[in-house]
Formats: sequence, structure tokens, C-alpha cells
Amino acid sequence: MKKIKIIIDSDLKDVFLIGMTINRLCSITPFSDSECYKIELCVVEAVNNSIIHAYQNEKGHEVEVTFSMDTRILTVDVCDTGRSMDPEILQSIHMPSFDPDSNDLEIPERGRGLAIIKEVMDHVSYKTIDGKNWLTMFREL
Amino acid sequence: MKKIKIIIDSDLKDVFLIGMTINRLCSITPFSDSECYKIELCVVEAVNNSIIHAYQNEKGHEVEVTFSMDTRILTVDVCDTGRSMDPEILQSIHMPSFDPDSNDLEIPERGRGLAIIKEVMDHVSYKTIDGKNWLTMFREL
Amino acid sequence: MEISEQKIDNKTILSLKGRLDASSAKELKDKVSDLAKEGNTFLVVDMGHADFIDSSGLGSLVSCLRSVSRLGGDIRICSLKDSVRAVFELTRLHLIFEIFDNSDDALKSI
Amino acid sequence: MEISEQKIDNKTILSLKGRLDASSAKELKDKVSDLAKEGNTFLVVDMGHADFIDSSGLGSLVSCLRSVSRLGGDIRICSLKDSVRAVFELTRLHLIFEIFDNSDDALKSI
Ligand SMILES: Nc1ncnc2c1ncn2[C@@H]1O[C@H](COP(=O)(O)OP(=O)(O)O)[C@@H](O)[C@H]1O
Ligand SMILES: Nc1ncnc2c1ncn2[C@@H]1O[C@H](COP(=O)(O)OP(=O)(O)O)[C@@H](O)[C@H]1O
Repeated sequence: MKKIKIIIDSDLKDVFLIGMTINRLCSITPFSDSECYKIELCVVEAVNNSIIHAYQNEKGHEVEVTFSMDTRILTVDVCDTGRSMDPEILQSIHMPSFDPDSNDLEIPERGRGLAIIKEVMDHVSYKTIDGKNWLTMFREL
Repeated sequence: MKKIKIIIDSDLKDVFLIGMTINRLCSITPFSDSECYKIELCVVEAVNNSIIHAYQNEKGHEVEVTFSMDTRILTVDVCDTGRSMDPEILQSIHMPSFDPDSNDLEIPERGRGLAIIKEVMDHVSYKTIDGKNWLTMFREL
Repeated sequence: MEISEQKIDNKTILSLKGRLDASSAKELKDKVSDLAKEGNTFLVVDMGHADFIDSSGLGSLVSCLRSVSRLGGDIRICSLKDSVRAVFELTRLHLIFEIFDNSDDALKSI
Repeated sequence: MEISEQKIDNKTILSLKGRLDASSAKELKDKVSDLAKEGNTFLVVDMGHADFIDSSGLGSLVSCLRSVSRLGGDIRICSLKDSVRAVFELTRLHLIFEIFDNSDDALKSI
């Protein structure tokens, strides 16, 4: 089991540091470069959500990402201490759909973050314990 | 100011995760690849020292590395909560010297970690506050 | 992210460099809204040097498309890196944007 | 780190792959001490696939040199990557080890 924790301040300007780090750490997995990129994307989406939704874009809070890998599974936890999400949202969310021929003005601008995570990862869960919110993503190796 | 904190358990087997991460983060500095490698080396030496000397190779403790960069300086802190070092050691240490023509048996096997850090970095300091030991390395950009 | 701008006839090429993410999405939206205000509504977004995009980055492109569409303009996208193209496909947005291999083809099409 | 072994006449080539660091240093020392016990004291350490070395890794090489020297043997090192060579130079240990560009030259010299 290999495990490393990464912490940044709740500032969107620093999220790329987590992205770069996760991408590099993924090189110890058997995943291809393009899969590593998608895992980086999922972690960036989750960290963005913690900053934008849980901390309402307020700086000065911590977002903690734990990357751990055993022989079979890669697990990434994203933890914040901000406003909790209703775990139902995670269950019900799906990629925004649209008619490709429809008017451009009807295409939604947001709401793709969790759907991307659900599509790329094998399993995603969300829980709140003692004021800490954990989004946990699993991916089989 | 860009800042990210990285934490591993006090297990020598996990130090490479910090090495890889620091190396990748160094790519946001103006340093060349070979300088980034040397900075990775310094951080690995400092983390090894925390595990070997401060924690006496005992697992289950945390080593915390903080990478921060402003417009002029890269700062890396390595923090442990184990046995403190006499800060005098850091002042007095220098690269083990030897006569290249002497008997191989006289060449010291250890004692190069802090000397490497002092040689690569522009400034290094060590302090203990409230049971936390901080080795801080600075390098001008 | 860096945005650089080039005008060719009544069309504008915006070249993006770096990461189009939640921290830079607004920059692109502001840029396009400024251009639209000056009457520049036919845009090519050259992403040849954009190495990362997230859902906020995609959202900013959707928003840009809307603001120029509303004024009768349009957007073409070109030179996507494979990793970035994969995110368009993941979100099905490659069905909305017309995507070209290079900026010449994109310019000709608009 | 991975160590692979190849015997040529009375000489042994050890090829290292990965990181020769505090967590793998003992592995190399054990390997060389086993070889020495069997009378194999003329060694070439091929580091062409070693991408990282720290002071513990260097210490293990010094320790290996000592154990074979004591028995009249010797060690040659070859194929250092630039980044690894830089650490030998930083610690002046390039003055102690004979370092070759490739394993053929190293073998011939020993
Ligand atoms: N970490 C979080 N904390 C609180 N609420 C969240 C979190 N992540 C997502 N949400 C909620 O779920 C919704 C959908 O999130 P997402 O799919 O990432 O799209 P977007 O962030 O673009 O709205 C958000 O609008 C928000 O209401
Ligand atoms: N983080 C630390 N905590 C406690 N003691 C330390 C620490 N780092 C170094 N030391 C002391 O300083 C000495 C020199 O360290 P170093 O130059 O890294 O060489 P080495 O670790 O090979 O002995 C160590 O042997 C140890 O006594």
C-alpha cells in the first residue's frame, strides 16, 4: 500500500498544483497517460467543487487529497470542512444531455463535474463525519 | 505565492512518492531539469533523516513537506515530531573529505545528507518549536 | 493560462496556452465578451498549446459560444491535444463545437 | 529497485533499475555480500536504468566497494545518467569509483 496526502488552501489558483501532482503520482499505476489525465481531471473537479461549493470560494480553508494505491485499487479521497452536499445529488447526477441540433443557447454551462467523476471512476461515494466531508473515488488497477 | 503541503507516513518505502512529487512541482520553477533533480534529492535527504534519525525508523508517524514559491524564492520545509537534532550539527557539517588515493576502506559510508542540502540550497535552517522540528531550505529562483 | 489574439479580416483567432480551468475560465469569458462588444463575433479558439481543460473550462467555451451566437456570430475550435479532446468527448461537447485539426481549416470554415 | 545479475567469466554485472535510495540500499549491500561470499568479488554495477540515487544509495556503493576490496576484488560503475552522475560529483565520489560509459569498457578494465 502506497499512500500520500496533499493539502492546499481553498484557492482555485492553486488547484493546478494538485492536478500536476496527481498526474505524476498516477505514473506509478499501470494506467496509460490518457487515463492518468482523466484521473487528474476527476481530482481537479472534486477539489474545485470543495472550493466553489463547500467553501463558497472563501480562501483560508484546507482541501486535503489522499492518494492511495494497493495491488488492486487506486483510491483518491478529497476532504473539506465546508458546507456538506446532500449525498443524494451524487446518486442522481448524470451528464447533462442535449440535442446536438438544438439552439446553442440551450446547452447548459455547468453541472458536468460529478458526472465526469462518475464516468471515469469505477465507484464514487460521499459522506460527512464530524464536520468533515469526504468524496472518495475508486478505480481498479 | 503558490503553496502545497505533502504528507507521508514515516516509512522509507514511501519517500519516493515525495521525491516524484517535488520533482514535478519543480517544473513550475525556472530551474533546469538537472537542478530540479538536485532539489528532489535534497528533499529526499531531509525526509530520510526525519524517518531514520528523528523517528528512528519507526513507522506510524507523519513527515510533512511544504513546498512554497513566491516570485523570488522557493522554500521547502520538512517537519517531523520525533527526536530533535542539535541545530549545531547543521552549522558544523561539511561534505566528508578523503584522499582519493587512500585505501577504499577509509571512505565514510554515511554523513553526506545534510552536506548535500547545504551545497545545493542557498540557505538551510533547523528549529524545534512545541515538539515540531522544522528543517527549512531556501533557494533563490 | 495565457490568451493571445490575432485578427484576420473580420475574424479573430484566440490562442490559449496552459490550463483552461476553474481559475482561468472567467478570463476567457471576459475576453470574448469584450471582443463581442467591439463587434468581433467570429472566433477561432486555437487550443494547440492548452494542455488541460476541466468542466469549468468547457463551461466557459459554452458561455462564449452563447454570447457570440446571440449576436449572429460563431466559434470554431482547433488543434486539440488528445487529452483535451478526450474531455470534449466525455461530455459530448464535441457534438456542439465544430472542431478542426488546424487554425487554417477552422478560419476557412467560418 | 530491481537488481539483475549476469556472470561473464569470473566477473559479475549487476544492473540496477529504478531508485537506489534509503529504502533499497540494503538490498544492494546484501546482494554484493552474498556474491562476495561465493567468491565473486569483481563486479560491474551498470546504472543505465537507475534514475535516482541519494546519499544512502551512494553509501551502499561505498560499502560494497569496501566488502569486495577487503577480499582483493574491485568494483567498476558504468552508464550513469547525467542526474545520477551529478550526485557522484556533488559528493566527490566520482574520484573514488572508476566510472565508464558502458559495461563493455567497464568489464575490460577489471
Ligand atoms: N464538494 C461539494 N460540496 C457541496 N456541494 C457540492 C459539492 N460538489 C458538488 N456539489 C453540488 O452538486 C452540484 C453539481 O456539481 P457538479 O456536477 O460538479 O457541477 P457544477 O460544479 O458545475 O455545478 C453543484 O452545483 C453543487 O450544488
Ligand atoms: N532530521 C534529523 N533529526 C535528528 N537528527 C538528524 C536529522 N538529520 C540529521 N541528523 C543527525 O545529523 C547527522 C548527519 O546527517 P546526514 O548528513 O544526513 O548524514 P547521515 O544521515 O548519513 O548520518 C545524522 O547522523 C544525525 O545524527
